[in-house]
This record gives sequence, C-alpha cells and structure tokens, in this order.
Amino acid sequence: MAARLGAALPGAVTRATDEWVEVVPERVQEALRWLRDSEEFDAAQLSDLTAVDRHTHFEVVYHLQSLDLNHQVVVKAIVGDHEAPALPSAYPVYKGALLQEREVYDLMGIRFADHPDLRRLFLWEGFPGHPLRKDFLGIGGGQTSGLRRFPNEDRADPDRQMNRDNLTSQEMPREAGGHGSEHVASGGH
Amino acid sequence: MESPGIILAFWVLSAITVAGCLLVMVARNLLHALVFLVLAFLGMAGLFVTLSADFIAVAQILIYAGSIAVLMVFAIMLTPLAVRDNANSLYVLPALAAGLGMAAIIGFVAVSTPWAELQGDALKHNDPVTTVAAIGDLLLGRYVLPFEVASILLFFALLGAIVLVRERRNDGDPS
Amino acid sequence: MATTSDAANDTANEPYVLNIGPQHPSTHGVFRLRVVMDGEVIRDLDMIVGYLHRSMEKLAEERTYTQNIPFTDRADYLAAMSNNLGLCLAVERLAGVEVPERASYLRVIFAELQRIASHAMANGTLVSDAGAWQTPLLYMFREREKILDLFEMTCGARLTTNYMRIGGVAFDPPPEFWPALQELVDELPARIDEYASLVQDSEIFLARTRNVGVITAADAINGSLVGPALRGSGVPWDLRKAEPYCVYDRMEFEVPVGRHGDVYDRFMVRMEETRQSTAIIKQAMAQIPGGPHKTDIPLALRPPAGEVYGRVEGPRGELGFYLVSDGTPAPYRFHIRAPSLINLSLLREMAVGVSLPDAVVALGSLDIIVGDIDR
Amino acid sequence: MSRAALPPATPMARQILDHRSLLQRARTLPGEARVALALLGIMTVAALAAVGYLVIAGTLDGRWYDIRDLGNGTSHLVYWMERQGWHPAIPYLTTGLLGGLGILSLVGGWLVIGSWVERRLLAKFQIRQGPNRNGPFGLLQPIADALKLIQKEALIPIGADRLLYYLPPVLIFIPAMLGWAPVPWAARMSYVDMNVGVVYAIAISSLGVLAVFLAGWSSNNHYALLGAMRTVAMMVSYEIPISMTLLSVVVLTGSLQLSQIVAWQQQYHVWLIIVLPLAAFTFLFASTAEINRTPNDIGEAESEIVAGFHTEYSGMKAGLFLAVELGNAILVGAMMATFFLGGYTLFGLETWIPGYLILATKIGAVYFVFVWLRGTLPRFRLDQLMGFAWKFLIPLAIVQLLVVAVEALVIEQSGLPGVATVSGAILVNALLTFFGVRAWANAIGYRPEAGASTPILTTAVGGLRAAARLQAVP
Repeated sequence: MAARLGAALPGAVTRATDEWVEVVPERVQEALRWLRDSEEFDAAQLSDLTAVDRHTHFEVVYHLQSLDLNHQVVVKAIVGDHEAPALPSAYPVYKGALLQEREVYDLMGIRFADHPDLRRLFLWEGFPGHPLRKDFLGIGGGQTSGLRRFPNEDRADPDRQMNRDNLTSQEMPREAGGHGSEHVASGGH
Repeated sequence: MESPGIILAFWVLSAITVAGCLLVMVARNLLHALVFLVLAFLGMAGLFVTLSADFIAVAQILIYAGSIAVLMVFAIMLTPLAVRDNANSLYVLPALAAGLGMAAIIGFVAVSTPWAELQGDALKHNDPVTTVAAIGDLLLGRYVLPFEVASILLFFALLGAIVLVRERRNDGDPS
Repeated sequence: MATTSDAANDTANEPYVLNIGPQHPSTHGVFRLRVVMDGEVIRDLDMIVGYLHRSMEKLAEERTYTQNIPFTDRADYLAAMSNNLGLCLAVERLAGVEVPERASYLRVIFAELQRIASHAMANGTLVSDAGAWQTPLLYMFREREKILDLFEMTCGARLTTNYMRIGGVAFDPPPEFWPALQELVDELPARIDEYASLVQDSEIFLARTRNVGVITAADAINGSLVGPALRGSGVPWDLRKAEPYCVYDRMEFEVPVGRHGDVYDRFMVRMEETRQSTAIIKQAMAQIPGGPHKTDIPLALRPPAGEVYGRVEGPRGELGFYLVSDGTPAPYRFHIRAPSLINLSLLREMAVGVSLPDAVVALGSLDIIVGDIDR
Repeated sequence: MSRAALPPATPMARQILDHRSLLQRARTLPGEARVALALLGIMTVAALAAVGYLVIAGTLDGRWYDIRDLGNGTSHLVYWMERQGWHPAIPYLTTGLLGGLGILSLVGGWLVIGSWVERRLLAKFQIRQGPNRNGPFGLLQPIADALKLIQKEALIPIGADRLLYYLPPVLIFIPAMLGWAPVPWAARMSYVDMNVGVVYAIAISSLGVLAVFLAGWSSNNHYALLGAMRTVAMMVSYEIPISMTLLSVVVLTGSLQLSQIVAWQQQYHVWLIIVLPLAAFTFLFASTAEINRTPNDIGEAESEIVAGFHTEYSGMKAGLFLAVELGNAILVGAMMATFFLGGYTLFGLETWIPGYLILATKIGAVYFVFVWLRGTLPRFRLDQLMGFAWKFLIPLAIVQLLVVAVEALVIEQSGLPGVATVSGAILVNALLTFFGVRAWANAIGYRPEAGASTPILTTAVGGLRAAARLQAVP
C-alpha cells in the first residue's frame, strides 16, 4: 500500500510498516483523498481519528475503512512540533472528521487547518492546557504520567493471577438467583 | 325592567367598561392595553345582556374578546420589539380631533334620539321567542342584500389575505 | 428602558435562540443543543457536549487494563456488556490471550442480550420523542427488565455490569440462569411483534418519521455513521458479519438494511435487529460447550509494546478501542471510538432547515448516550 | 429455597406479600358482619322496589323530592319564596348561588379525583401501577399533590411582566367555569338554559386563547413563547371546524339551545353521533386541539418545548393550568355528550336513573377516550395539524353542513315519518363520511399505508456498491 501511495503522491510517504503507513503531515489531506478515491483501496469511511502524545511529537492516527472491500487502512501523520502542533483537516475529505478533530484539538491541542468549526468539544474555551497531553499540568515531570508497575505487585505472590479465585483473601458470598439468599459456601482456595 | 338588580348591574358594568377604556389609554405597555381592551369588551357584553340582547352579547364576546383580541396579539407579535410600548405618536392632535368629533356625533345622536317612544311596550307586542330567530329572519329576509354584500366583501378580503402572504416558490408545500 | 430606535426597527429577523438542554426531556441526558430558529424552522444548530466528561482516556493511563474494564461500563451505560467486550477483545489481541470457547459463547449471549435491551430503550425513547407519552417506552422496558434481571443474576449488577474479563468472563452463569434465558427467548419474538404492532403502522408515527432526517448512503459512509444509523441508510455493514469476532462466524443471522435512510428506517432496523439477536441467542444456547469460562492472566498484564485497534459491533455501532502499549501494566494511550459522538457528525445537516419536532425525532433516532459522547 | 421462608426485604415487598384481595377479606368477615351486610342488602332492594313503584305510579313526578331532576327542588324553592312575597331578587340570587356552587363543586370534585383517574388509567395502559401509596388505591394522591403545589414558593422569572404573569392562571380558569352554564344536566336542570347556548359555548372557549398567549409571552422564556404561539395558532384554526360542526348540529336540530338539541335526540331516539359521525369525529379531534391533549398537544409537547406556555409557572400557578386542563377535558366531555351522545337521556332510562348521573357517565366515557388517546398515540407536528384542520376538516365540515341543511329541510317539512327521514339522513351521512373522507384523502394525496416498509434482510457485507445492489432488488 505504501508503495502505491508513494507512487501516486511522490514524497508523501515517510515510513511504512505492515500495519500502517506514515505520511508527511502537510500532505495528509491529499493522501486521505487519494485513498478515498482510489479504486484499489476505496477507503470510504474514516472510522477513527485520534492522536497519541509521544513526548517529543504527536502521532495523529487515521483508521480508514473500506466497506465494500472490507479492509482497513491505517495512516499516521507524525507532527513534530510539540508546542504548537498543526496539520490539515480531514474534514474536506471525510465529514465524519468534524467532531473527532474537535475532540483531538480539545484534548491534545492539535490544530487542524481549514476545519470549519475548530472549537473545544468537551471542555470550555479557556480551559488551561490539553488534558491528554503527557505533560498536562506538569504531571510526571516530562516522564509518562502512566503506571510504571502495578501498585502491590512486589509485595504479593509473584505468581498471583487474575481471574483465579484468589484475588481476594476472603470470597464474597454471592447471590445465586433473583430472590435467593443461599450463601455459596466458600470453598477455600 | 327597572329592577334594582339591573340598575346595579348597569353601573358596575359601565364602570368596568369605562375603566377598561381609560386604562387602555393610560397603559404604556401594548399588551397591558390589550388586556384592558378585552376587559372593556367583556363589560360591553355584559351591558348587552342587561338589555336582553343575548345574541349580541355572545357575538361581542366571540368576535371582539375572542377574535379581535387574538388578531391584535398577532399584530403586536409581528411588530418589531422596540415599538411594543404605547409610545407618543405623531398623530396625537389628529387623533384627538377625530375622537372629539366622534364623541360629538354620539352625543348628538344620544340627545336627539326620541328614546321615550321606544321605552314603552312597543317591543312586547310582537315579542319574539328568541332574539336569535328574529335576527336570523331579518338577516335572511329584509336585509339579505347587505348580508350577502358583506359576506362577499369578507370573502374577497380572505382571498386577498391569502394572495398577499403567499410565498412565491415553485416547490410544493410539504404536507 | 429602551424606546424606539432606528436600529431596533430592523428586528424582523431577530434570531430566536432556543437552548434544548442540558436539562430537557428529549436530549436523553445532559446534552445541549443551541438552536437558532425562525418560527418553527431551525436555521442553525450547535451542540454543546461535555457535561458528563470524565476524561476517562486520561484516567485509563494510570490503571491496568483490567482496572479499566469498569470505565467502559460508564462510557455507554446502556450497553455495558458490549463495551466490556470491546475492551477485552482489544486487550486480548494486544497481549495474545486465548479465550476459552465457553467464554466466547457467553460473551455472544450477553452482548446480544445487551443489544436487545439497548435497542428497546432506543426505540422506546424515539417513540416517546415523537410524542407517545411513555407507553411504548414502558412496554419495551418490560423485556429490558427481564434482561437486566438476567444480568443481575449472573454478575450482580444491572447496568454497570463489569462482567467481561480479559481472557473470559467473570462468572459462569448460575444454574437458574439458563431456564430463565430460555423462557425469555421463547417469548421475545411475540413480544417484539407486539411492540412493533404498537407503533410501526401507526399513521401518526409514520407521518412523524417517514422522510424525516434522511441520510443518503453516501453521506452516511462519508460522515462515519455506524450501526443502525448506517444500516438504516441502506448500507449492509455489520462488524459481526464483516470481521466476525467471538463465535459470530458460527451463527446464522441476517443484517437488516433500511430503504430510505429516514428515522422510520432506523427504527425498523433496530426492531429487526432485536429479532435477529434473539435468533443468535437461541443458536448460542444450543451450541454452547462446557469447560472453563476464563483463562488465567497475570495480575499485572504487560502486553508487548505496540498498538491495536479492536472493535465490536455495539448496539450503537462500531465501538472501537485504540490501545497503545509501552510494555507497562497500564496503557500508554487508551482511546474509545465512541459511536454516539461520531454519529452526531451529520446532525447539523439533518436538522437545519427542518422544524423543531423533526429535529428532535432525528436526534432520537441516532440513539445517543451522553456517557458515550462525553466519556 | 422457597420465597415465603424469607422475610421480605423492603417495606414495599412486605406490602405486596401481605396484600389480600377484596374477596379474601370478605371471606374472613365475622358472622355478625355478614348478617348485617345481608340485612343491608335486603333493605336496599326493598327501598329500590319502593322507589320503582313510585316512579311507575307517577306520584313522584315533579315533586320537590324528585331527585331525578334537581330542577324540581329548585323550582319548588323559588315558588315557595315567591309565595312568601319576598323581593324577586332573592330567589334569583339564591338559585344563582345554588347553581354556581353546584358547578364549582362538580368541577372541584373532578379536579380532586380527575388527576388520580388519569394517572391510574395511564398506568394501566403502560403496564405499571400508578399512584397507590396515599390513601386507599392512592386516592389521596391529588390532595397531596395540591398541598405540595400550594406550599411551593411563588417564583417569578427575571424579566417577566409581573401583571401579565400573574393574570393568565386566573384568566384561563374563568372560561373553564363559565362554559358549564348552558349544559343541561336533566330536563329542567341547567344553570342558564340560554337560547344561544351553542354560540355561547364557542364564545367562551375562544376566551382561553388570550390567557394562553399572555402566559407564554409574559414568562420571558423562549419555550413558553413558542408554545404559546403554537397553541394560539392551533386554537384559532381549530375553532373553525368546531364552529362548522356545531353549525351542522344546530341546523339539523333547529335550535341553538342545548336542551333543545338533547330533546331532538330524545324525540328521534337516536344519538347525533350516529346521524353525524363525521361531525362528531371532527368535534372530538378539534377539541383535543383546543384543550391541548394528545395527539394534538403540540402546545406543550414535552419532548420539544418542555411544557409549552406554562414552562415557567411553578407552584399553584402551574397547578391551576393543570387543573384547567382537567376541567376543560370534562367540559369538552359534557359538550360532546350533549351534542352527540344524547346528553342526559339514555333511551328512556332517564325516567329511572337521574339524568345528571347519565350525563356524568357519558362525560367519564369521553374522558376515558381522552386518556386512552394520551396513552396510545404519538403527537402530530404543527404543520401537519394545521394542514389537517385547513385542508381536511374544514372542507369536509362545509360539505357536511350543506348536506345537513338539505336533510334538516326534509326532516322538518316533508311530512314523512321521522323514522324514515332520520334513517335516510343517517344513511346519507354514513356514506358521505365513508366516501367523502376517502375521496378527499385521495384528492389531497394522503396515503399513510404507502409509508410503512420493512427493512431488507441480507447476509451481504459491503458499502455503497452493496447498498446499490440491495436497493436494486425489488
């Protein structure tokens, strides 16, 4: 796919893997339009548009769906400017991008040029920052705000497994039916 | 005829009517004025009842208090917001003159009419069963021509209104 | 008090702004439409969402994958089972977890029960929006109650079920569950026919929904519509057929597709889908094997670094989970592709130029869940 | 494990478990009570037999204690006062006060139980229980509601016009009361049996429009104004079919007096709903529009404009609007019963049963229809309703009026027996209703049955091309 896209739009594709193809952010609209209109890919629907904050850059991810051919095309645009990220809007190609781009703008702070109505979606105008950015409110100090390790992991039995009935030390009595109150005798571990 | 109840009713209803009319003039808000106007209409209807003119009374309520008031409501609602108060008009003097002239004519008629002749039992001899039947007979008998002319006039007014407000467009009305 | 002024005289086209919501009977939650009207006709429409925004996607980045399952309950709170399923399937694909066959069947049964319950709610509120004061809604609640009872029987919760687990389901249903389910699926077709006969031939309902809120197939695809909204426009797209997950490839069912793409078609598609779901449940009950209902996974599941876009056909359409893992127990990025939000993309096109009642019905036919919109 | 062995979890569950039906309670009555009840039953039967004898013998007719017609008692009172030589104003005022109190207590009584009736009935339609907590069967619920409403703070929205905001709840109540004046409850029992009763009824009903409009306008709320404009437009439009319809009734019966209209139905032993089915339907449908009830309640369509013109009213002011809605429903019921359902007569049974009870039963029946409609039907759109009034009801009502004019002439002046002429009229009107409605519906292109369709079932998967393939298959 990357080869086809690269042949049609020279210089647009920067990198390609088995799963996705990365395009130059400035030409993403062009690439999407080509994918939508091409007979071979027929990416008629933008099923999902989102962005990932990679600390130094943003990845804007487009999941395109061909309904007739029943296959999925994943396009990524790497936006290098972490301070004021911007790229062309997909709205002229896909009307379904209207609210998804507003959501990305609201939560990630990526501006989409020529979006007809780029306002914050969930949060109000003037909300400080963009919450889904990894450096939102300075949390994590440039590190990931995520969970490095499970909180009680070390203290517990290293073989502890989810889904086995040993998650809690004492099994809760569970109601078996709508009105019944027979307590299931806990069978130990 | 001159029972105290009727006299009392006459004075009360007259007071309501006159007070309503005065308040229409005094009220600055057009919708307040409208409410007082309806009050005056209802007082008038009451006065008709005291005169045993029940059909006229009911027609007064139906046409004036019911329809004309709603017509005025629509007129006010279709008028832009800023002129919804009872502002000073350019036509104060002409209106005053016209009002005075009207009052003079009514006064003249009231004074010059020989009321005494109608006060006796003149109406009682051919006392109709209902005033409705009498009015109906007169409208479709003696006064049928004016009645028809009036209805044709109203019909054309209706047509004119439809023609005036009809939007010029080709696509059909979605129904 | 302002008196006559020249500028104010030009108020014939004064915009008449109506705020529908956040508290309004037909917005099904805290959802707000700011509507500019000209008489009864809508000239402009802007939607204001976010009253229920909980920033789930951010919160999810600090919790393990299993801990995130309850979040999905709260996203689309009328289709918790489907949401659980979507996340679990995505994580299983990301981490390569095998699911026992019995669990897959149980997942199908519960997802389809959830679809019936959700469609009953959607159609009931749609008819309520069209003005039938709650009667169809309460009729449709009758079987929804029984479905929720089944949920309660199985996992103790009715709405926020938190039932699916990565690698299976939390509990095997109790023995009383199966006769109750059998009773339900036996009477469901007759009940659905009863609901349908209540409204589908009603002249008033037809007058209110036929040729209202029409979306063409091309617009629906381009506008990223999914689920009954897409199928109502005539596009036969159902992920259960297109990329069968769980054991849907072993089920025989048909996909209902509308003819005109209006509100009525969306209503009828949902109605027909409940019938098909009943058929699926019957087949799953007949085919379900014994065995374990879950596999063990590490408490702190650490999927390999990578990303996955897992999706299921929820009651409202394609429900996607875009997960990016960096090898830690918590997702690096957790994105929910919410069908309710994205189905609203075309609302403005549907509503501008029609009268207010039509817009309300069109909104009702999209079946929005505010928790799903705002997340 | 059996259910009964467990204690009920909640007070509600306990009450449901402890509930015993009336029959079960009757079985456990002590012997003395049974004997007393049996005696009471025998005495009732004996009393009824005695009354029956009096009625057959005719000794009861016109006595002051003849409660089949409360007019008897009142007129005896008036005669008595006149014999005392009192001032003529006193009997006048006394009867006026008595009648007014009667109407007030009737409407008031209905307001007390009406909302209970509506809510319970709706609950039954909606397979749920309805109010059943306050008092027996929840009968005290309306009183609790009223107390709650009265206690509420009187809120007034910012920017509301205070005078016009306080006026409408009162203003709308007046026509709902005045409308009862010409209704005949029995042969001699109507408050004012005026000879312009029909015109009076129409005139009074047109007064409510202004109150509705003022309520919507003065609230300073966009929903309220929208609701008011909708309601006013609809009321003004639907007054025309109502008037046309009643004109048909008037032409046929030859009187504007409500008691005469009832007398005509009594004379020919036929209800006007059978003679004029189209007019009856038009009246019922247009009345639902006039009093804002489903399927024509677009003025307060809760899914669109919350509560319409009374969105901003709270407390007892909102309560008055709701009360007027109930009161108007039974007023329309009374009009419907009088014009089309034979009023206080029931094919001779009015000699045995008090006429006002018959009328009340008929009012209840019409009210039941209103509740039934509310529990069943969706709501029309404003333009559909307007189109229905102007394009459908009014032309058909005019045609009906012309036909009825001819029929009335034939019935009055042909000299043929009434059975023949009225039967002929029934036949002609039935045919007119059936074929006229169909022909006119075809003429204006109304074909609802063409709209229903079922979805296409497919196992295919695809996008636009698959959709085109599916639609191509018929």
